[in-house]
Amino acid sequence: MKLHEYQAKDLLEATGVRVLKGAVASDPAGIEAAIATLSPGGPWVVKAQVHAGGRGKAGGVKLAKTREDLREKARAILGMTLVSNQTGPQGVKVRKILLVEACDIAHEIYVSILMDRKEGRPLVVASAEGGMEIEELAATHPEKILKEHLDPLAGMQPHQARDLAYRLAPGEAPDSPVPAALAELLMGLSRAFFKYDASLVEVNPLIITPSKDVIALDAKVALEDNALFRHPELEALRDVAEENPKEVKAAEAGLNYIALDGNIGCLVNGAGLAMATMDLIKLHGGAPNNFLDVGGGANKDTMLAAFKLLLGDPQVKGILVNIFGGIVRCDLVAQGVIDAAKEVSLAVPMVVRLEGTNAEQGRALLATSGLPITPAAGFNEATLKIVEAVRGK
Amino acid sequence: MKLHEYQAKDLLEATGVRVLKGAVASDPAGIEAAIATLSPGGPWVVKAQVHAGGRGKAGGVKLAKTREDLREKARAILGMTLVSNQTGPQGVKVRKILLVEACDIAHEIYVSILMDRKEGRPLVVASAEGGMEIEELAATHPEKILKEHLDPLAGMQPHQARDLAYRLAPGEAPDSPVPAALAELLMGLSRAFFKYDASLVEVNPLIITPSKDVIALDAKVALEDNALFRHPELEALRDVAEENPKEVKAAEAGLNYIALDGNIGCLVNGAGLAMATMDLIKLHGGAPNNFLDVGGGANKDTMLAAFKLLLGDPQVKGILVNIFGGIVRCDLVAQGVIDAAKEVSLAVPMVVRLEGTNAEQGRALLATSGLPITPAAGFNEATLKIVEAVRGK
Amino acid sequence: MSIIVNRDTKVLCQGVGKAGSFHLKGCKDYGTKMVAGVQPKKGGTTVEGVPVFHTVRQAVRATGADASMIFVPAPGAADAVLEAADAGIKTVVCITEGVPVLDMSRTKALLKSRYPGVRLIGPNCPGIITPGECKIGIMPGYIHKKGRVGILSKSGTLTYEAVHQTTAAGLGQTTCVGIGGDPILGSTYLDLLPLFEADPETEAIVLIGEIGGDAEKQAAEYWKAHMKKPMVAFVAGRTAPKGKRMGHAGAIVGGADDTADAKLKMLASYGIHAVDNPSLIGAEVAKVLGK
Amino acid sequence: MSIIVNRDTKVLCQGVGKAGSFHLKGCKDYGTKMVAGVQPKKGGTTVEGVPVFHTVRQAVRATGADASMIFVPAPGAADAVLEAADAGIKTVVCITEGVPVLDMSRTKALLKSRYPGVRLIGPNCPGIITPGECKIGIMPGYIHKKGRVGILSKSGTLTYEAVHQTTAAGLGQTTCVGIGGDPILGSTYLDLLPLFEADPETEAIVLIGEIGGDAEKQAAEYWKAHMKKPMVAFVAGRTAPKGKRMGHAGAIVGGADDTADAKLKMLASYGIHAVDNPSLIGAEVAKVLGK
Repeated sequence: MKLHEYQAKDLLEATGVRVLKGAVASDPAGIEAAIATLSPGGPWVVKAQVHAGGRGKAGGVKLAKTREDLREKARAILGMTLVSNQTGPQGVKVRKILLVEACDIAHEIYVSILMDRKEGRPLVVASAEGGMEIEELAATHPEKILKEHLDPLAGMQPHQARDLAYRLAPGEAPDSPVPAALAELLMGLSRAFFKYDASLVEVNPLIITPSKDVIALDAKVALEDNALFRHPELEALRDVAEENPKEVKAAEAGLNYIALDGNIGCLVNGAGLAMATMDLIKLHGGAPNNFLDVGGGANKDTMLAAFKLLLGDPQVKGILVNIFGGIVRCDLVAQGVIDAAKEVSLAVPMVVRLEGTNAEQGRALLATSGLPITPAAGFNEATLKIVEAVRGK
Repeated sequence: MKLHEYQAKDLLEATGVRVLKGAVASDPAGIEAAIATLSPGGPWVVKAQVHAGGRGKAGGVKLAKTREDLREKARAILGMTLVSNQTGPQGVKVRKILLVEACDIAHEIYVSILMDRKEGRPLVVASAEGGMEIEELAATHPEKILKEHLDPLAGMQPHQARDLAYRLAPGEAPDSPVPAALAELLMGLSRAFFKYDASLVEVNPLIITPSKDVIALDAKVALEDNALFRHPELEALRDVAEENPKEVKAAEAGLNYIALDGNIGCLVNGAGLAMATMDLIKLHGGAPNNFLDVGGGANKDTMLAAFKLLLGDPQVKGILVNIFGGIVRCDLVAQGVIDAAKEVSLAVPMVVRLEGTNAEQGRALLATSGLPITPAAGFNEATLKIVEAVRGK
Repeated sequence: MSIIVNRDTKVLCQGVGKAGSFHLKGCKDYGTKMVAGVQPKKGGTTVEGVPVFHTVRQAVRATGADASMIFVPAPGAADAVLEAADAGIKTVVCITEGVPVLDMSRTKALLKSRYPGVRLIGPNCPGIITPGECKIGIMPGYIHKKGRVGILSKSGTLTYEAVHQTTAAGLGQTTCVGIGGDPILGSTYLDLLPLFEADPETEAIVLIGEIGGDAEKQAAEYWKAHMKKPMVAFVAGRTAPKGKRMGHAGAIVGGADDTADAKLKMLASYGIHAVDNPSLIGAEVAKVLGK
Repeated sequence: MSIIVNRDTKVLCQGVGKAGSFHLKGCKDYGTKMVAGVQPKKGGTTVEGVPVFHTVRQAVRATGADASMIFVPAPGAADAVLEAADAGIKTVVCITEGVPVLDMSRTKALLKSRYPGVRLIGPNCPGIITPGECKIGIMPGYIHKKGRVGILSKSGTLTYEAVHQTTAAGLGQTTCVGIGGDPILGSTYLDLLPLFEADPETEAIVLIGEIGGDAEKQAAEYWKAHMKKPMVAFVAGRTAPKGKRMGHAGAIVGGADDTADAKLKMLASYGIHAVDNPSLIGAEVAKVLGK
């Protein structure tokens, strides 16, 4: 679950990370209220609150030097359609903005904590050269990226924080307060990572001001969905407006669904088989409309919800059902397909491949259903048939 | 640092342990106020709040069935001198009492958590046969003692708590709420052990009531002195009235001192050498008055404080100073001895043994000081001389 | 021969709620020695003819179980793994999906430091099966056939495809292990490849990967350096967009090298038989084995 | 010969405040290769002619130090141990007293799981010395003499007694290790006895124990089972009352077997030369070695 910058800052502040919180606005009245809470002397920064990254280059972050300037820029950004390299060409609408006092910057640092799956331990990734995109830096100057693993039971140790701090702020005078403050901030990031079951905690830039303050100027936090049961209070931070509406709808129906750009709707059991089905469609020249794993509990209700989702999408020109019955019985799946297809009135070609437990019975049911369903014996044949059926549509 | 039962219960309650807190009183008015907070229907229990154990057999715990009975017993116990197998023959004065509602008991369990120094990990020691003294049970029925180590980084795991719970309450029906409640209570004890840096958390008895409630009926918590810096708020729980006044005085002067029964005052640097000096005194037929380690920073002030402490004790009939100068310079120690001896007027024989760094100079200083100090060249000789000097006194 | 489990493996099932007892029965019907169920508050009862205990320790003491199949819901799954390890179980198969990543990170650290002899498979996996001998998991037993191929996979139903295809090709399987689709797994390809290499009956290995992580690259490097048996591989997720989680918690495209295409190319470059059509896995193995 | 430290050991000192720099100088003056000091905010300065670094990693990179002497105050001492281990230091000697027991419990667990090759001595110990070669600690160097006896002790000044006595007896020492007086120690008798047994120049071992714990019993069992060299032992605390902590955090009489008398009897029963007079340690060793 992704969070907005202002939400992330709230969470980080609670674990001892120094942030500039500012004020959030989601409508013109909110802008006025927010401005009233800020210090009267500028400059200030207006920051679009969207889940997609790359908002700076996309015009979602602006500096304002006067109150009037601030008001204008806030109004301009709020409601704009922001198109960045992470939003796709359609962009995203800015529904919330953060107004915050600007800050003089002497030095910018990059820090993130995420899970290193290879080692099975959390990993701090950091660079003394913050502000820029870390992927770019990693590609061009890998030696400038610091990596430090954390023990999952013990968390970040003070010596790790100290060591990172001295490496991330190497030019400080011996008596500078910066390394100690930076180490404490890093400890706070680590506490946040563990406390909230985060999948990502990222601060870019983490800044040192000319007056030697150490501040998390931006903040990105993503929470692990699987651990949200431990943090029911964080569920309220979910902003469904930022998510794909089809995916939100699918999630409400308990479906594991990801929207894609193609025209072949896919309905598969199992994530790996679902991906392989999409891959095979593409291999045969088609384009999958979606990833959809109906899981091990495929029944009439799931089928119905899945069909409604796929058929409600004008992009879908054909549907491929690919079920390898293990626990799932194919005859029950077939019945689910038949019942659902009757209820939603099937207007596009549908290919169904059933394999595994009770596949014969399932195929027989479909064959005698009178529905315009094309059966397929194998995985390959099924994808070929559906690609053929939607070709030119 | 030992805590009283009522303090321990406050701490345990905060980590989710179910306790019966009752009300504390330290004077007659307090007794009335405490009674007013209790439920009107008895019975109740009056419990002496002293750091020494064995108070039940010593008459420090009484059941009262009527209000008048409660008042009488509270008044009788408050102020009494309680003599148990842990107080010594002089006993301890009861300065505080706890008044608490009595509870029907179906089953009594013993549980404690302490550090297993051999394994370097915390250890749960428990028995389904609580209420009695655990040392006795351990001696007579070792098979009835359960032991479960805890990982110091991960703490008690739920499965450990479940396993212990089923073993400690074996007779419960399958749907009984007791094992789950007991497991949760055990988790709470573990949280307390780690949260407060306890050296001991002990509940005896932990009870199951006829109505299947699981309650820590008594509670003992000792905190690790070395970790109190992490818990400044717990320092307020210290009850110096319960400690040996000489030891309190010594601690205030920064001395590492333990009062004993003999008549030879010992002043030594280093804990091991201090113990060995006491041992050697005893081996030669004498009786040490104290353990006193002046540590590596033995200087005039320490010496003065130490001499004052020893000479202020009418039991002390002679003093042995045994210093092995390593970091400590013997000439400085000798000067400290001389200065201190002059200030406090030495009225009992004193033997001084100096060895190690600058020992020659130190001995010379003492020899020319004019003070009635008997020098000794070796460890053995020194103890022989002081034992001889106090013999018959 | 086989790896990890065989006809002598004595299995208990942790979590005998609806799913747990259903699959306990499935494994038992397949012929697996299912000796116990474990669930607090159900001790003393029986499920599918198998005695149930409150704790794994009790179950192990009473039955001598040496493997466990875990269906405990996600919040308690990591604890169930540790309970099994602590009770002396040597092979722990965690079927549960949705286990928090930090739980697994901590559990792996504890397994490593306290229970180094324990092999955890999963979580979020279909389990492990040695055809005709022992099935611990949710896979449909009947598609398997005792034979010559070892199968190692991150995916569930896609594994069934590979099994189905190798059975249809008349090859059969020695042992099939679904290692699971989570970011942190109890056993990785690297942990299991040496076992297949050492197993005299395994003649070829099928490796089924996914986008996400670099486990496939590690496997390829290991294969190149230490293995002689041929390997056929497929990697799912060529069409997966960057940054989207494809069902499995671990199936998410990371950096530039982390696409399915890049992984397939990488595998091929090591000399592994990488197929881009998942319906041709069985045929490729048959070809490789000269059948 | 010697154990653990010798003339080639390169030592850094963590914590160069008043005590740290005083003893850094003491060790340097003794002839120890003191190569660095470590203290945040003091990097770039020098102490007693030795360069100081902010972190142990920096110090190790610059100087190649392979041992550390820790004077960091108790609240940060455990972290300092882990910092040294993490930076690749193999011998960590923690002089600091008053380290919380839970800190040590956690630190030992982390050392075992993450840094198994690291040897920690202490905390709350005088340190380790190989006479004439390397002194890491606070012991008075001049009382030591290169020789034939290995000394292993929970106590500080009592160790000096044993050293003094063996030096006076003309025996000298190979290496003397103060393992410390805390309940949880980085190295126990058991960890070090095998090193003395293997050291060709060590002819006899002096073991100085204390009330508290059963480390002496473990040592006796190990000695009986695995060692050929004679051992002379003393246990302090015969006069210690039950339940009172005698200066050292670990020196507290526990159960019935935990008195000094009981320990001395136990040691003697194993065939160890247990003396009840601490002034006769040197004489006993001389007798045992037939001198």
